[in-house]
Amino acid sequence: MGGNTFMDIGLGHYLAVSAILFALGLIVVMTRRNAIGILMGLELLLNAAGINFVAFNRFSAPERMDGQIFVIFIVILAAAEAATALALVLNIYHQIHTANVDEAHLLKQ
Amino acid sequence: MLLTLVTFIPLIAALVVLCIPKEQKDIIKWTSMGAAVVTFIISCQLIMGYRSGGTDSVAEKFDGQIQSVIDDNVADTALKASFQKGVQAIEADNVDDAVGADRGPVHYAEVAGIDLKSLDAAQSKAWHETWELSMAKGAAASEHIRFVEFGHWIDGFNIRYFMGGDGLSLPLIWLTALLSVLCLAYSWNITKATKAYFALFLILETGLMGVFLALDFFLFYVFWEIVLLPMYFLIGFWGGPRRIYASIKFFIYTLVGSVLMLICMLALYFHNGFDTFNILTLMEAAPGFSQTMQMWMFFGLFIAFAIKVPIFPFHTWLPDAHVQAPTAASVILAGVLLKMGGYGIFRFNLGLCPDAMTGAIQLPMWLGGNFIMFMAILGVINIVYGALCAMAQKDFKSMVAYSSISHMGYVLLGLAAMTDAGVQGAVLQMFNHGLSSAMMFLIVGVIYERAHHRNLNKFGGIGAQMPYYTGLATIGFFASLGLPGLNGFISEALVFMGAWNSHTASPAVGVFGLPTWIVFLALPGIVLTAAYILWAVQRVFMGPLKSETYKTFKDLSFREVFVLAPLGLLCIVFGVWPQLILGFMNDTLNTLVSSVIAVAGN
Amino acid sequence: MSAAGRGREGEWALSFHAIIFWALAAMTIVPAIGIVVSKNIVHMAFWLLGTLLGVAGLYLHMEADFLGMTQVFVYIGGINVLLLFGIMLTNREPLYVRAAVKRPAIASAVLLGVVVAVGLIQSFGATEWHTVKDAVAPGLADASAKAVVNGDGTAATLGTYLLSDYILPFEIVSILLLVVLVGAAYIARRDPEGGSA
Amino acid sequence: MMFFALSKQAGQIAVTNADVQEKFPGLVQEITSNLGAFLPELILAVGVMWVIMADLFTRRERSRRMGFHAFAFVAVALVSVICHGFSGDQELFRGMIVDDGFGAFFKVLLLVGTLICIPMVMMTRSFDGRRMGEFYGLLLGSVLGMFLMVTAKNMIMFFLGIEFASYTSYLLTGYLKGDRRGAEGALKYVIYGSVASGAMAYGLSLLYGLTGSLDMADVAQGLIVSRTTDVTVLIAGLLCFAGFGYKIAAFPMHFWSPDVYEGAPIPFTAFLSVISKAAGFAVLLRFAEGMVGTGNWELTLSNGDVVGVDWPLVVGVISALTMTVGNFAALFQRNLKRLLAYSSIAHAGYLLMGIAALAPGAENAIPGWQAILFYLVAYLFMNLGAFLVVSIIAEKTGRETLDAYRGLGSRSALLSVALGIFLISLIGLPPTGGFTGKVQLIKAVVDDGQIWLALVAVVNTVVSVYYYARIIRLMFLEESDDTSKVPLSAPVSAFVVLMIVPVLWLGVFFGSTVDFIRDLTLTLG
Repeated sequence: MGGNTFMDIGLGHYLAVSAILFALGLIVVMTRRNAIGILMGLELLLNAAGINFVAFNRFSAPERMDGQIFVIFIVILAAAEAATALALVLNIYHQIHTANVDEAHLLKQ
Repeated sequence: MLLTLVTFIPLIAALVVLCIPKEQKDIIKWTSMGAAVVTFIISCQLIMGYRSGGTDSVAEKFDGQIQSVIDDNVADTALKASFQKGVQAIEADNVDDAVGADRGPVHYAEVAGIDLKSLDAAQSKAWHETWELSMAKGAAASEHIRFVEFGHWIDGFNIRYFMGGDGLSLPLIWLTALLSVLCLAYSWNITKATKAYFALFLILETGLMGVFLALDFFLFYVFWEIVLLPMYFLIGFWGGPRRIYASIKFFIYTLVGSVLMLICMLALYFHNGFDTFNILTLMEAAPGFSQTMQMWMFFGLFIAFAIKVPIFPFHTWLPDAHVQAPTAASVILAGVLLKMGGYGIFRFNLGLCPDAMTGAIQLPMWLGGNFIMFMAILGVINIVYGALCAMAQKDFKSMVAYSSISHMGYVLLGLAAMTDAGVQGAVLQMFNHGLSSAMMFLIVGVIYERAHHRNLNKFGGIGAQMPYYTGLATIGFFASLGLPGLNGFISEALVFMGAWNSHTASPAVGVFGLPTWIVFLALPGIVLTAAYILWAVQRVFMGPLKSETYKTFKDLSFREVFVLAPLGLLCIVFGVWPQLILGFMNDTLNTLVSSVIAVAGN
Repeated sequence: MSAAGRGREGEWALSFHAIIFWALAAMTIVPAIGIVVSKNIVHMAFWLLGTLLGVAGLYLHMEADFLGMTQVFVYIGGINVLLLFGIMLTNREPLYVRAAVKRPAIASAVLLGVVVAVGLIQSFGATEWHTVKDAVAPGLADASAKAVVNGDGTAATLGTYLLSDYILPFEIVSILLLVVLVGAAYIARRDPEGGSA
Repeated sequence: MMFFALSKQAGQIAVTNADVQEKFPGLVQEITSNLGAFLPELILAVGVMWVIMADLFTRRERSRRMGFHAFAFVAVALVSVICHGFSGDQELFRGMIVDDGFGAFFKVLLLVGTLICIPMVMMTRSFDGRRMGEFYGLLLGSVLGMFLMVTAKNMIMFFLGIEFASYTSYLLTGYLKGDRRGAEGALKYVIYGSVASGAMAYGLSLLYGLTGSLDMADVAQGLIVSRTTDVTVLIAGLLCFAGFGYKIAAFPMHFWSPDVYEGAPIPFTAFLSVISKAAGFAVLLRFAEGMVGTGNWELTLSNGDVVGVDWPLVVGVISALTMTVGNFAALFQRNLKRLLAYSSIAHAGYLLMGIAALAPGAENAIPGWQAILFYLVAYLFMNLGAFLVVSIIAEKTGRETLDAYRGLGSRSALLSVALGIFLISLIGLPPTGGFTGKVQLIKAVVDDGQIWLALVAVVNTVVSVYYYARIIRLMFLEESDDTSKVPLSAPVSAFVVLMIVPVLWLGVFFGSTVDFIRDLTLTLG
């Protein structure tokens, strides 16, 4: 293969995308104070992991489809997680009318 | 069986006491007293039995144990013979005082031609136990350990129920039993939570007995920690106004020491793959420990025990604890708890770090250059600093507390001398201090109960008002001062003789000898002690009555005489006839010293 | 079909393949940056939509067609909509995401993000992965490529996996969904016993 | 093209049983035969559905009776685990989970803990008048998830088990809907927990890429064989640790636990601090052992260079930080629940020492994981015992602050002595299980040559004395204005006594437990 980084799309490229996505997810998680905003950052993290799994499945271990199976479970679990988190967000919203994590400061005293 | 009884009778009594309804105060007190008296009687029996008992019976006990271990686990006759061969090899080395060589189980397996890998689990456990017991047997014979009790406890970690008494521990056992009886008698008028008080006191006694008798390091540690909690509660609940601060300080200081000890214990367990907590076995193997190992071991154990003794600069918990503790707790604290530290230094630092005790391990100059100097300097600081502090106190009880610090310095100095006289003096000093300091604290307690203050400057003229009290108190004070004819004199004199001779006696056998100037540095301690004690006697007993209220003071009650008189009597008896107790300890201590010297000779 | 382009007219297929990848990568990352910089939470949700679509495209690009569709249906149709519901239910005030953290904190987060991204890419580049295949040519061992080439799609193969090797997680996840949804419904329900009790 | 393929497959998406049978002959029989070893999980799964369904047919006032149902299911599951025994050594469901002594041990631990927590829930008045079907459904579901955690062999099962246990825990934390602290704790828990699991998913993906497999045995093998560069292995390990560390509340993933512990209902706080933590340690142990192979911490290259990450040091540092942070934070707490939360962070730190000493240096030494298992048993009883007393006091006085304990010694001898024993055990003093457990952990690190870590643990123990002893001091040494006796019913007293017995038993006769743990089989990933 040639050494053309722009043309020879391989594992490294997908990993780079996932790494950037992961980093962006981390930034969102760290800068947002709104619970739903943080959840969005989380979705970025999970998608980064998903890209990794599929890319590794295709380039590193293509004999089986383990990586893709993992992604299916990640997606299902993400759905359950979103449902859980939203239920708890609604729960707190009923009481103090905010979804901002830092305004829920009763515990910090 | 005697040792188990002497240790656990108080605990059982404590459990019984807990089951008695708390309104039945008399029953509680008499049950506790009964248990303490029984314990004391058994401890007397131990003392008498020790002098008449032969060494052979212990050897037979070990032999029987070894035989049964082999018989139970090894069926194959050839293997059995190899085991026996191993036992013989170990014993031969024990008699020869072979040192330095590898004395681990693996080495002897090679000697006896046992292939450790071919043994099954039970057999290799049996071999380990055989090795452990054979090694212990050597130490038990030479240290004159008697009344050995051996049982299995946690086999997974080779933790045994292993108890025994020797010339070092049995006097302290007797002292503990005696002081327990006296303290319980003194505590007769405790009204606050009587049941809990007596139960805790009995648990404390069990812990103390166990500490002095345990020959398994793990067992020792467990008892050591058991002592901690009852004392914490005794100070914290029944103490003076600042009791909570004092009790927490006592608790935390002591715990720091004991966790350090825990690490040393575990390190010892793993050293060379010995995998044993048996103190005697470790003592037999100790000459083979590397110097680095011994150095760290010495530091760790020394700090652990130094906190308990207490040795400068770890002493600050003691005045607080003493001043706040109720009188009986002070008595036990000064009389016995401090001796736990001294006992630990003798049993572990001396027994397990022989190279440190010969001065062979180099230390930085600011630490004295070697461990002997290190200990001697700390001892001198204790003696002089403790005496100076005592002199500065206005509070009667804190004066006595600081005098304890001063007196325990002699123990360290005597040990550092590493001569027969010095070491005997040191142990005797522990015993004597147990008597005299107990007496002093009781004396303070008696006057405090009447005057409700302890300010030395406010007393005066008590002598005429309370003649019996004054008479007994004077004995205690003078014993503490070291007046010839009373017990304190003998031990201090022995310590000084030992330290003085150290530079001539020790180098001949390869042990570092103390320079004479150390003795000169310590001598002011005697003068200072005389000064603060005489000054205190003068301020309390002489002169005119300082307050009208003192006129109402009654002389000693029968109960107080019962508590103080035996102590006074013993101070005189051991002052006149020190051989009574010295003859008892000589063999053990001389062997301890000579076994260390044997290392130096190698 | 990009994989089929191997060998025949390699140049063209290669560049086509690459162009699609770069387009999808941009489609993934640019909206993700949008999420980071956006001040309005509704905007964030729509930016997220873009990222999710981009990831779905990347899945398809890697011949994971079933996953791509799952991503579209579940993530975009389900989770993202759920998040929007959440936003609508909990934001009566203007829909701004307060940047409650102080500016230095944001700066350090961004800095950390850059460090993480660069560090990850660096170390990934230096890593010897399991058995790295040719970029463009997965070869016949590739289960999913095979499925796609045969015209079956990956769904059937994945289904077989789920009902054989992965039957346990497959069954467990159904219990999980049951329990979690029942619990979530309980928590979210505003009934007399909860609320202002 | 792809889209063509997709449209075509729409018609074929159904996979029939016959298809499976054809492609995997004997699969049905294989899976059926595995069900025997899977019985406890099945019982729990049935229990989950039973309590939810049965609650629908129960009047609200009687809903608390669901506790008996849940208790019965857990008890039956416990019996079935014990009947199955601890000598299993096989893979189940095509390598998804394993059936081994290690797993069975943890199952027993989890079930016993749950058996203790359920009566605590039933004693708690703040649950009165609520629907409890969902609560017990979530609780049993959480235990089921932890079962999968402790037996997982495939990374999918790791992930699924952790997520299952986590989601149910989030919901249970916020179960008291009217309680604002609970709602906030739950929100923090779910938000940061999800982030941690997202990071873990990323870490797992890297492991998959490094080794090409999801099976832990292959992963372990692959890491040793492929000798990959250190940095990615380190990154993968740390990311996975983010997930596990969150579960066990290890530094720096501990920040959630005080808020969550304080916000959750007390019985569930107890559940989280002990049972959830135990499951987390099971995963961490399996993962740590699996990831590096048995004791193979360093990878030796063919030219003799030793490369690799010094995992013992990494874990050791985390352990030291965790215990230090937990202890120092606990010093300043006035709410006992919060104090116990911080102290449980510290205990996670002590337990991590065992992970740092996983590869023992000397012969005959107990490996770190055995020390961890023992400590977890002791910790189960002492911490649940402490929470039991806290819960009783909170029920009787309505307070969780330290003030409620002033003079307790004279108000209830049993409760104060019991709490005293639990606290002494938590400090690690003989003759209690906490002491023997801590000795084993310290022994493991000393044996491994990490004396510094042992010293840190020792210093921490001393620090912890200060705040534990403060409670003891308040109870016994100080007097309160309120001298009314705390009334205790006979069953509650018996319950408290029942918790003291194992704590003391483990302190004096711990040999049999140690031997039992030593004989456990660990089918490694």
